[in-house]
Amino acid sequence: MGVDLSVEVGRIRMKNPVTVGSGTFGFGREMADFYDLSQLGAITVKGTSLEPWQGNDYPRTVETPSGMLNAIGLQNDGIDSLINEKMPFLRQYDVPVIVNVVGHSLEEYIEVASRLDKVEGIAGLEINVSCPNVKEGCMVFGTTPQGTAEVVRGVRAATGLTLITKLSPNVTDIVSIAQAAVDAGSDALSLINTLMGTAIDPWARKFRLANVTGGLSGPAVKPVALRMVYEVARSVDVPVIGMGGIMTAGDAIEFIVAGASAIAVGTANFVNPMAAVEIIDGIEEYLTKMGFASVDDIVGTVS
Amino acid sequence: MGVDLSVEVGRIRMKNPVTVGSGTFGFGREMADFYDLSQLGAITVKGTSLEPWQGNDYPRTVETPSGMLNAIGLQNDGIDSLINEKMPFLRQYDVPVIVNVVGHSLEEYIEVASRLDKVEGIAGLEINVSCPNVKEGCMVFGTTPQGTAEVVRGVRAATGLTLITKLSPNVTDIVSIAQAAVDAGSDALSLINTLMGTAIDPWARKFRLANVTGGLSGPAVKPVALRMVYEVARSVDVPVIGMGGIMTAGDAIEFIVAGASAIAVGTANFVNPMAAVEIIDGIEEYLTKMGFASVDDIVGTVS
Amino acid sequence: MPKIPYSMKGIYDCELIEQSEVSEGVWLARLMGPQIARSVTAGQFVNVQVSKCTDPLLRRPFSVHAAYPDEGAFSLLYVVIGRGTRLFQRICAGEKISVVGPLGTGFDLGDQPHTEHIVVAGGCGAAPLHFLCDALCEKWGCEHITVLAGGRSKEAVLCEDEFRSHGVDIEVATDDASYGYGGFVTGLLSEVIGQRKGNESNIRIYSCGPHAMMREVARICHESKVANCQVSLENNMACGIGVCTGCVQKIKAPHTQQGWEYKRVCKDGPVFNAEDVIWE
Amino acid sequence: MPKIPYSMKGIYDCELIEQSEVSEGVWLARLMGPQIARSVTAGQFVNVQVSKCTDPLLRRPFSVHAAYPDEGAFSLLYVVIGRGTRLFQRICAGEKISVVGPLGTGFDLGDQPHTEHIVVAGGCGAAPLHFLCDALCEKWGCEHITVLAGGRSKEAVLCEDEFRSHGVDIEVATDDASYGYGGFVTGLLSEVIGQRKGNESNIRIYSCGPHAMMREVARICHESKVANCQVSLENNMACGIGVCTGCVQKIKAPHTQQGWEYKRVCKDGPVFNAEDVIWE
Ligand SMILES: Cc1cc2nc3c(=O)[nH]c(=O)nc-3n(C[C@H](O)[C@H](O)[C@H](O)COP(=O)(O)OP(=O)(O)OC[C@H]3O[C@@H](n4cnc5c(N)ncnc54)[C@H](O)[C@@H]3O)c2cc1C
Ligand SMILES: Cc1cc2nc3c(=O)[nH]c(=O)nc-3n(C[C@H](O)[C@H](O)[C@H](O)COP(=O)(O)OP(=O)(O)OC[C@H]3O[C@@H](n4cnc5c(N)ncnc54)[C@H](O)[C@@H]3O)c2cc1C
Ligand SMILES: Cc1cc2nc3c(=O)[nH]c(=O)nc-3n(C[C@H](O)[C@H](O)[C@H](O)COP(=O)(O)O)c2cc1C
Ligand SMILES: Cc1cc2nc3c(=O)[nH]c(=O)nc-3n(C[C@H](O)[C@H](O)[C@H](O)COP(=O)(O)O)c2cc1C
Ligand code: FES
Ligand code: FES
Repeated sequence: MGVDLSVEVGRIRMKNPVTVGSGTFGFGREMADFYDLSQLGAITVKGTSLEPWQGNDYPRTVETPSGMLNAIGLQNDGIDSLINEKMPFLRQYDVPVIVNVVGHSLEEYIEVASRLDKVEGIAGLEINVSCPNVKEGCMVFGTTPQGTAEVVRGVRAATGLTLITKLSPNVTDIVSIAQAAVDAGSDALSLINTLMGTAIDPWARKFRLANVTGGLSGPAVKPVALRMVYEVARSVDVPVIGMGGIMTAGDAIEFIVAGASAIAVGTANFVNPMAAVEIIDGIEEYLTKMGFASVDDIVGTVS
Repeated sequence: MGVDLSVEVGRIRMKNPVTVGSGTFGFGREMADFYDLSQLGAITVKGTSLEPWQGNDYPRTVETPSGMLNAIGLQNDGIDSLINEKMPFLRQYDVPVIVNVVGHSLEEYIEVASRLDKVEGIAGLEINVSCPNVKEGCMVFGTTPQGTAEVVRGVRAATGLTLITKLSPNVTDIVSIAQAAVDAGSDALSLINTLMGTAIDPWARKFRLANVTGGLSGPAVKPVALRMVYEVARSVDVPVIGMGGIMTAGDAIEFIVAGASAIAVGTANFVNPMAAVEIIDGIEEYLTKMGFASVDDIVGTVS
Repeated sequence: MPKIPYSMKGIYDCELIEQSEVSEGVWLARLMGPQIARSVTAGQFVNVQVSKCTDPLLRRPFSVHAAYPDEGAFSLLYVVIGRGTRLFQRICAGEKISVVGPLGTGFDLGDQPHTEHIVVAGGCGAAPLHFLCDALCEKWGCEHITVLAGGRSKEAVLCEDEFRSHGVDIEVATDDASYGYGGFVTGLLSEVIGQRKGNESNIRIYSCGPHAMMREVARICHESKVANCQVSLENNMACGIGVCTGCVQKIKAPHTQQGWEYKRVCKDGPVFNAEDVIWE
Repeated sequence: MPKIPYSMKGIYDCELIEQSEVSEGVWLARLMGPQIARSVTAGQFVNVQVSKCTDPLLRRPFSVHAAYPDEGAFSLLYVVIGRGTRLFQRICAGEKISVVGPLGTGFDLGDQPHTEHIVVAGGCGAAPLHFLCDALCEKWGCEHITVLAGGRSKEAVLCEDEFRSHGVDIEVATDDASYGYGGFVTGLLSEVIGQRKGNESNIRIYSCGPHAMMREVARICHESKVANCQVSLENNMACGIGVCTGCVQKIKAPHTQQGWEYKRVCKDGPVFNAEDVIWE
């Protein structure tokens, strides 16, 4: 009778394996016009820093074949606004909130983490050491095992919340970085963040993004994301949240059987604001049709 | 009167900046049914090894959003067949031939290079240290500056031909690898090879490629390729051959203004066998319309 | 049927009921979408899926050109300029299209009777302003409205007949002087404001068109101290619903350190007070 | 008009002149393409661009179902199974499609008169075999040809009437026994060969259909020692023109160390001698 969609990521109990990609869902308010946010397995909010960040100059986005580049530069109102304005709104919903944490320095990561530690409604922190669009901090940490471990260790000491480390795909060996994050105390991993790319207007001979480079997301990156999720999931023994180009339930299943315990819907929210809930329904339908009792039954079963 | 399309890559004089991606053009014979191969700036033939390689099991290709994965595994008839059967055919055309060289070991690379050194019609060697689809050699070299330098140095000593090192995009810092290749004696660089990815059939829960992973190519990878070409071209002072998702003359111009002295048409040959010649015409048209006298006038002029 | 006052923002499969070329390369699409037709306000837009494949991936934003709440229909007026609009144009009447809307913050029609409303349209900026005239006429009566419509040439001036049939005053400017006032529509605007010397504080201006045009409109309004000037801006949009912060515009914000902040064109706009915009 | 003997392989913009559903989910497309129509041989295929966007990126291969050299037209018979064929189906008569062809190595019709030709079709494997029957009839006379056509049910047996109208003998097999022989078409084949005991060395067999069916056809042919058995294979194709080596099949090659080599289905095939194929 009915399939069990629930999964656990660290101590976060998700009623289904679907969350959203940080930065593709704001802080939930705008999406609440489209559906009841309690339907989601978890909500991962936009990257949040200690002070407000104004982000990069525009143009900030450009469409590419089956994908898009963004160079938002982590515009956000800072942690005070998160705590005082965004969280009260999100607490209206019965859904765990994961906060994506960014910083220019190790100290900033730690300070944000410790201030979020006891905020009601926050279930976990996603440490973003993989954003390609800011000059200092961030991806600089995420491209080496040492840098990643340093941030994770610092944040780990500052919070009891479930820690998820978000990995950059712009690396030679993602498995060694994943392993370093786990060894340093990460309860789970999420991947992939965007691939660094650019686009040029050939007639104007100008970059299409004010920031020159940006992060590639959407269906175009799915094969790369899926490969990395597969490699990482079989090498570490913590849950993996898979993302990168997921548009449909079929895409989500690909990530789950590749080893992801949960998945995130990112760019798809832009194309179809109902994507996440349609994917939840589609996963349930798939499990029912295929005669599986739960999501856990298929995690990592690809052959 | 008329624009100057010619470019130089090392000592290879190309009548226009368009060559083809190794492995997407065979050894030219099949393409000769579609147009006169002498129209091309150069022909880069399939990866060639000392002994014949049978390649990977099938399925070997799968379509992905705006791209494809391949895991051919460098099936080729070996160097003897290249010298005795393929080169006589190619010598009928007035076009420089670049041979893509692969090996399981440093010794194999060197042996292939030294045997090709004096073969008539061969203008250059493209050292493939970036193929993601064979277990030994190849990409193992290409993911570190040291490994790359080792192969380039070895091959450099064995041949007087123009050496082009083909770089892998599956790395954290492509510039350091590019620099190592140049320091070791590479006359030029070509990039990008394919991005490692995979695809799964969610219903069968099986990988779609017999080899599990494959190399992603096509328009999907263009933003990543363009970013890397830009980064590399501004950091090294040898010519760069840019490739990755080029389908149209507009795409080619993007690579050229990003810093590529020449470009290669790869996957586009599959979709439109006339792509390369249409792109040559399109580049000429662009230069004429924009009032530039030569290709060199626009190389690296993006701002 | 009365307009439904609350937002009916959603994602709808709308049947295309008309697709016609109103001028070279300019198309009018009419779609069935009762929720949108009955709740959209002037200056709001919709986000249209032009392809069912992943390339092109993103939706395309278009301002609503007219709403027919009784029929449950609305129309878009669009110029074919690239791949997305070309695909849009190929969709035939009878087919269904996925539309997200209504989106954004539209025009503020003011709350003072006896105000003079001047509407400044450039090229396909006419689309939202056509809807605006409908709304202004309904609220304040058409006699208080003047439309200034500009274009490169006579053919590029859109919706002239439609504006006229509303019963609003309309004056046309063409860059090539092929029709009406010879020169930019902003030149015409200066003249028109000049004619109303002393009455500027009673004038409200609404504008949509090329960026440079709106910047000039803003400058003129600022200098002549009209009561209010609103502009409808554009920017590359990824989501259109306010979640990606991709479509931002620098907007004055005295409370911040640098004096401005990035606001989202898709959510906080597309309509902004011209005085608040940092023009670049 | 005589067939042009040399290859006219190229890339052509072909007008679609007919697009009709011949059975549920099975479509017949007729295209104008004189160079293809006049040079294609039975068993060859064409590579069709179903989308003008980059998704789906690759062309789709379809066997030629009939050639009309006088008209300069050819037809394809295809089953709508995924995204590409769905897009193909939506292209309307009057539109132009980019087609690469003719491609591949087709059937060898033999050089001995008085041979018996048995054609074994499964599902949409009927497409190239329909063309083959045309060619066999022309070369050897229709009276020497027997078609065995299989399908899951009566509806899944394609081209039956067309085969009949050629004047060739046709027997039908359905898995669900709803029509004709009850069981797989390979069972029917065994029976038909059984009836010709002693005459096997005079029989040529041509087959196209699901992989498992062709493997069984090959096994039966091998055991009953028919003179010749050809099968038309499929594989994922990226280029269709022989340059990517993506579409390979293991083919016996006594001169190699391991006894086989990878041959390209698109260039060295799609038709192979069944005896040469390494069945897996
Ligand atoms: C709020 C808003 C309302 C609009 N209303 C109308 C309207 O009523 N009528 C009309 O003709 N056009 C309108 N536009 C512009 C319209 O969205 C673009 O013309 C359209 O997106 C071009 O798409 P394309 O694929 O044909 O062009 P391409 O140039 O191929 O598009 C490439 C990318 O650039 C984006 N883009 C291109 N031009 C613009 C632009 N001017 N503004 C924003 N993004 C752009 C596209 O969305 C796409 O992501 C509006 C734009 C915005 C932001
Ligand atoms: C030489 C040759 C001749 C063919 N002739 C015919 C014919 O006459 N009539 C007909 O109905 N079908 C024929 N096919 C099969 C036809 O090409 C596929 O049905 C079609 O490509 C499916 O595309 P899709 O996008 O609808 O399906 P999808 O499953 O969405 O396609 C996904 C990918 O898989 C490939 N693919 C899927 N099925 C096949 C298949 N069976 N063989 C090869 N590649 C496949 C597609 O080309 C595409 O790259 C032939 C195939 C080959 C290789
Ligand atoms: C506009 C945009 C903004 C993003 N902002 C963030 C962010 O703030 N923090 C983060 O970790 N990832 C961010 N990402 C990355 C996504 O969360 C996700 O990892 C990536 O887009 C791949 O998934 P997708 O292809 O489904 O979008 C952003 C992506 C996009 C497109
Ligand atoms: C089917 C296939 C086979 C390839 N074989 C080779 C090869 O033998 N040697 C090599 O260096 N690159 C090989 N490549 C990589 C291409 O040369 C090129 O670097 C890559 O595909 C990116 O360009 P594209 O997107 O234009 O195809 C191959 C690519 C494809 C798609
Ligand atoms: S387009 Fe995403 S916030 Fe405006
Ligand atoms: S499909 Fe490329 S060689 Fe056959």
